[in-house]
Amino acid sequence: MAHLRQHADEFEAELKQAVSLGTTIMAASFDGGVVLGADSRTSTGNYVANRVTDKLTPLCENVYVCRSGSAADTQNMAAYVQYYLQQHRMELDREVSVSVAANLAKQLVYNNKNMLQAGLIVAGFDKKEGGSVFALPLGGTLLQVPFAIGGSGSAYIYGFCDKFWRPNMSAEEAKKFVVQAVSHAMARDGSSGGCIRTVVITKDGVRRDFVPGSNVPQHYGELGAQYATAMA
Amino acid sequence: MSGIGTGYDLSVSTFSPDGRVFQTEYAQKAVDNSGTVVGLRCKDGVVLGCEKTIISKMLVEGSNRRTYAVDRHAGMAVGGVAADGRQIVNRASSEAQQYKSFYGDIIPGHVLAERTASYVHLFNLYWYLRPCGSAALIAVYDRDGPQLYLVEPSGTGHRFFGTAVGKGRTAAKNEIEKLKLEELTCRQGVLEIAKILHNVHDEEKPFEMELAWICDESNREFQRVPADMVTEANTKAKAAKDDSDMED
Amino acid sequence: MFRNQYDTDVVTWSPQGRIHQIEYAMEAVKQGSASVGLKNKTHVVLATLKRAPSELSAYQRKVFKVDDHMGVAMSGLTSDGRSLCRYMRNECLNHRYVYESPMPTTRLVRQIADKAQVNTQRSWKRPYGVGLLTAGSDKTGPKLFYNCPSGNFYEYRAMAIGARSQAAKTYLERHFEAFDGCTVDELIRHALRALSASVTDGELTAANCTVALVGSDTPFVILEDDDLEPHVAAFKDQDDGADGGDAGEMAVDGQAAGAGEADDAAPMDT
Amino acid sequence: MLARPTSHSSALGPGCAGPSLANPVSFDAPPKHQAQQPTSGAAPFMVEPSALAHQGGGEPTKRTQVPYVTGTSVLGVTYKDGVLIASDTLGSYGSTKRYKSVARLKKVNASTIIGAGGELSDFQYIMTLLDELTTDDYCMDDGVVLSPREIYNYMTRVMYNRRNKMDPLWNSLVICGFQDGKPFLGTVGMIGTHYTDEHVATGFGNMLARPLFRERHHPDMSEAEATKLLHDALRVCYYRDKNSINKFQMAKATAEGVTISEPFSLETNWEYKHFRDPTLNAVGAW
Amino acid sequence: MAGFNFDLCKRNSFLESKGVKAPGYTKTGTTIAGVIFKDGVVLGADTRSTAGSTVADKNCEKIHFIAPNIYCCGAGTAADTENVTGMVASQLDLHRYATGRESRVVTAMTLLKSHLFRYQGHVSAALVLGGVDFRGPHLFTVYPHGSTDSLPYCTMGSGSLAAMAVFESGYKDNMSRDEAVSLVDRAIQAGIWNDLGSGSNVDICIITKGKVDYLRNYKYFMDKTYVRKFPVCYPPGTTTVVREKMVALKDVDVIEGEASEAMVID
Amino acid sequence: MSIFEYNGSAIIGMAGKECVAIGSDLRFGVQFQTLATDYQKIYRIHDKLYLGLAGLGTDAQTLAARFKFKHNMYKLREERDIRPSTFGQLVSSTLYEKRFGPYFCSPVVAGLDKDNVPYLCGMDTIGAIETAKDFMVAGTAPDSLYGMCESMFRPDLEPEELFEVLSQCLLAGTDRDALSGWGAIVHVITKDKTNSRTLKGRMD
Repeated sequence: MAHLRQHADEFEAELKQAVSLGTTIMAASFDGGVVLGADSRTSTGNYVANRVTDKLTPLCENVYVCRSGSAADTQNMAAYVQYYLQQHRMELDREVSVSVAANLAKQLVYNNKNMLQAGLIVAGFDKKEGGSVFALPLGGTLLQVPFAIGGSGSAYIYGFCDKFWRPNMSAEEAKKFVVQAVSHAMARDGSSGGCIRTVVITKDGVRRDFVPGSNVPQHYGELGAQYATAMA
Repeated sequence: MSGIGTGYDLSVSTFSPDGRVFQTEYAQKAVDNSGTVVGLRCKDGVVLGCEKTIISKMLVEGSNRRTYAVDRHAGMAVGGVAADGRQIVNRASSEAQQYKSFYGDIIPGHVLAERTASYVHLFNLYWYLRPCGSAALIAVYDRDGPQLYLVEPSGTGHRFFGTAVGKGRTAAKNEIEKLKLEELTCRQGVLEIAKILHNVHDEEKPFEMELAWICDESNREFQRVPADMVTEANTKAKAAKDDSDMED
Repeated sequence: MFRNQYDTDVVTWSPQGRIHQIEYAMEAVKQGSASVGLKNKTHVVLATLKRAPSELSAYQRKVFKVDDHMGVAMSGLTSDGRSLCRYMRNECLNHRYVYESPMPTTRLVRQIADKAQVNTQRSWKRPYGVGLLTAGSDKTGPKLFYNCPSGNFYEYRAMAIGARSQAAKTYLERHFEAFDGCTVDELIRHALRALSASVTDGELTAANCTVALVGSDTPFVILEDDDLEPHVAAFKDQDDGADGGDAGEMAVDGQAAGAGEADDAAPMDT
Repeated sequence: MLARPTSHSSALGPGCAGPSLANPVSFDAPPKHQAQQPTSGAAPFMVEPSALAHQGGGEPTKRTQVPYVTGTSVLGVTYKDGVLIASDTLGSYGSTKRYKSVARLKKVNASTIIGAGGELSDFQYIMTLLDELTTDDYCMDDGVVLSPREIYNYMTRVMYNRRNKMDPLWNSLVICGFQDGKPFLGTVGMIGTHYTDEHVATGFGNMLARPLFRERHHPDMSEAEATKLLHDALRVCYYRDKNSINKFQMAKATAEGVTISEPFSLETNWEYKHFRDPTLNAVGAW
Repeated sequence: MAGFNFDLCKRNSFLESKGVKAPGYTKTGTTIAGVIFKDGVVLGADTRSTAGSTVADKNCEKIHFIAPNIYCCGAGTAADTENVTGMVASQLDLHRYATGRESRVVTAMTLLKSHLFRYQGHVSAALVLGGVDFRGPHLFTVYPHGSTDSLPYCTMGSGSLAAMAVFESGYKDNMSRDEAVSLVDRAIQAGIWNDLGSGSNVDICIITKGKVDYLRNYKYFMDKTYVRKFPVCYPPGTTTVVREKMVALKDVDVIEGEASEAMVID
Repeated sequence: MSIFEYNGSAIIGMAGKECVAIGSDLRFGVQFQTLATDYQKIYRIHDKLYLGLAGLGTDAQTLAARFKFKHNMYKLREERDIRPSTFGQLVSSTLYEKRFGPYFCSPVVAGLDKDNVPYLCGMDTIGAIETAKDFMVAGTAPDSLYGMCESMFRPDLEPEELFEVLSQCLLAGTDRDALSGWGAIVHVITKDKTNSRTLKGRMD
């Protein structure tokens, strides 16, 4: 009895931990746009709080953000950036540039760096610059990069990305690159898992896509879908 | 209808029975009585020019500034009360800086004009303030190209291809209308403005021209027009005026 | 005295587009005893006449050091001037604290002008009743500025303000082109001669005037009484030695100028 | 004029932003940036600090931050006609070499360059401060621009001020330029410690490069000699500082103005006899 | 070596738990370095030892004898470097007696590292070991925890970075003896002038096949820069003496047999 | 508090020309309370060898007893007095034996060797020997003692002046240390006599 009680307490304690996005997120620019990708796992301690999370959040029509870190921090931050951008959109009366969206996010991260756990990647498309990706790691350094990876799973795929990213990919190639990279991270990082979500932003707009967990590319040591025992 | 003596023209927070705010109009008059300020939006940039009466020969050349940079990509020329104009300039440059630090991007022309206008407008709202006695011509070169705006003491702001304020505004505007601004380069614009200023200037007092521009040639940064160019424009304009006087 | 319904406060425009209160404030400058300023290639000299309100009192000080590289002379309401001067000193100290360098003259003068402008646009304030001649020397060279109650400021090669300043101004206008080549002593003599034209009663002595000097290698220094005596003596010698007519001529000029002062009554610069 | 940039609060001093105004168009004070208040009346984006205090409640929030994305040493030497400074272009994330093309040397104005090690977000913030200052100079257009020494002094104030707020900017800065016909070179630490010298180095460079500078530097070096010395020091730093990469930038300040080079790399030597087989003559050793 | 005695440990940790601080030990602070050159090895060391921030010894010796063909520079706790090198030296001595062969540098290195490893870094000696044996010149660094590296040039101690900077920018393969000595001298001086834990003089030890040149105070910088022209002289009686006790020493007369020296058993 | 500060001590050893001197303060206290002002911290090993033990009193007395024992054993074995340098090594190894649980004592050894060459050395608490040709200090105020000695010491002092210099250094040095002082004793060893003098010091 006491034994069971202890288990229950431990589980309670686990639930009380902040919900955090131990994560793999990434974004890559290509010829004519950007593609963002993320896994879908949210955990509290060892417990998977959500296995189909959407970590790709729109900031405005043409800019998305990949979120990693504390779910609460990043969600609220994204909401504020959305709000500021709407305000900005009104004043500006035209499409918002990706750099402005990224800079607003940066202000929030930088000015509250001691209070927030938020590693972001801001990516989007605007007519002047085309597709752009901004890395916004913990601390609030804002850097424009051709591609960015983030979250706990990213440590496992630096090599993969350094090798396979190249400039001027087509949208399809870029998307494939992102899915492959995220799947490799999911294969080794316990905090990343579930499905892979992608967002492609080009001059023609935003296209979302979803790779269900059962279709995620399998890697060394795993059994592919063809070996799966059917559900009863 | 004149407001003088009616008592309806003593405060900016008072309407006259026919719906006018005389204090605002009187402030406009301060602009109308002052040196002419001309702005042209040419195909590759914007040129601003001011006529400055030289009140003393001991004044250092270029003193008593009328054109000011507000940011690297924006500047203004103020007509009317110079001291009031400087406050507008200061506010505009604060706005530019604030925008940059918040959005991480340069302030677009229309936003700068709008924010400047709302600042100027503020002085038309309270009994304890008076409207600014100056008008601001704003020149901006941003990703939408060169733009020219005019903000008046009432707080209204409009975008222009070419405009003028001050004593010689009517004549100046007539001259501007004759120009083909879409084809004019800023280099040519400098000369045209010089001619206009010489034409509208009342001969009696000596005057100094203050010219500033923002164009491809100035690296899209708001700058005073180089001195040698001003001298050249001055000479040419003077010659042109003498010619036309001869014709008359 | 002229009076109308538009002249009682600073937030009312007259139908002609003028603000009488500011113009009246500028009149206050003319009530104060004269100050002159002039410069050559390296130095700026300020000179003022000072008055003693009574036989028993000391002379009112009108020249103040702001910092090693800057000082002001004032005509008009000295108390307004002193509060501006205190502000300037504070700004210079702040600048020195942050940058460890002297504050550029142009910047400070513009700041003062902006401060003065605010007083011309709030109903609960009045414009400063003082004209400031600021002499400064920084990395852009020697500078002389005039700050007007209207919030305008001008850079001059030579300037005179205050009571009967037109006489001094006339002298300066006649000679200022030669100042660049002057030595510092000559510059001081020019200042004294210009100032002497504005003396209302008696004559210029080391007791009733103050001279101040600042330059690239000269920290702002105020010369009074004993320190000034040699300069006054030298200027008198020279005047006596030269054509005695000069002084007389100036006196006439001064008289004539009294009327001419309307010229620069241009209310606010337009 | 803007007495000083709006990023400065007159109450808090240089480098510290004051409280923002609720009304974005007040007429007396210039607008303050930072958390622009939503005009809708919603609360601005801010975390209530007391919410983060320990459960006990008594402990005030510790504002000591830790650096996240960091740059390593910056080196600088003066020579006969100017000054050279150099750094690599790495932004490290812990010991991950995360961003390899970060320019850590920046031009401030026509005569000044600043280089930074430490937290790069703070360096970006410093650059916005300096950008405001130089834009202010530009707008004034009165021939007065900040000299390298003034910028250096300004930075010492900013850094010291922030550390007194217990909220330091986590950087070591090197500021160089050319002033009054002489090269200027100085460094400012994260708590406001500062000094000028004929050669400086921050972080690891202090231990690795400065011994070389002290041995080989003299003020009347030629540019070629100074470049050689700096290259040697950079190479040693690359060999011996784990958070460094072989991709550098070098900046130069002379009477002609300032320039920052394109990224370059240095030749390195891994071919000493004993490197190939260190235990050739000592079987059983490591 | 007999090993350590731990009798007082319990008492000392009790005292420490009461808030009493144990005194610090003399450290060598130190810059030590070595390079391999064409014919052998050059070792170098500074000569400052410190107790906290106080300079405890201005001219100590940090290059220790290990064997006639092997020397070892020590950094860390002075007592540890002294004893650990002394211990290995005596072990090698015995080994030479037993085998009749010249000691090998790897042997010294292995003895050192196994001893240090056994004490898990608590014996805090950081060493640069150099020597020449029948396989040629060898140079090793030995870390307090017992790891070793074999390198053509190496440095240790608080000044090691300064010294390494000199090596990294100045080392060449196949240097002559003079080049090597001057390089090591420069490296040690980099430590002396740049590192506060190192100071005073430069000791150099050159080991070549069959020959060792131990150049104690190869560079001597220790002279006082201040000289008192008139040193204070106290005439006898300056100090107030309360009590005085004089004991005259007498030579002992040996009445029978020989003086004690003769009794020593060799 | 450092354990050295529990009882307080100050010791200086100094070498002269064919002579050597060693002196200590006389205070024995427990922290800030003074219990005795005649506590000797210098132990005679034999006629020409003295050992000063600064640090924790209890350890000093234990060590003194052990060294006396060891020296007696040495004499029995070797039938001669131990040489100062040998004795230094003996002290060192005795201390190093307790490397990981040391005696809180730092010794100063002063003696005359063969041909009356002065021998002087000091150690930290685990026996790192530091031989000195000039002077050696130990105790709770090493910095001020070092400072005095650095400026007062001259080589080749004759016994009488050696005594004065050492005494002045000791008295002045302990004036700046609250935990030592209250009088001092100085032993001067020359080839034919030892002279022990008790000094008048400040008693505050």
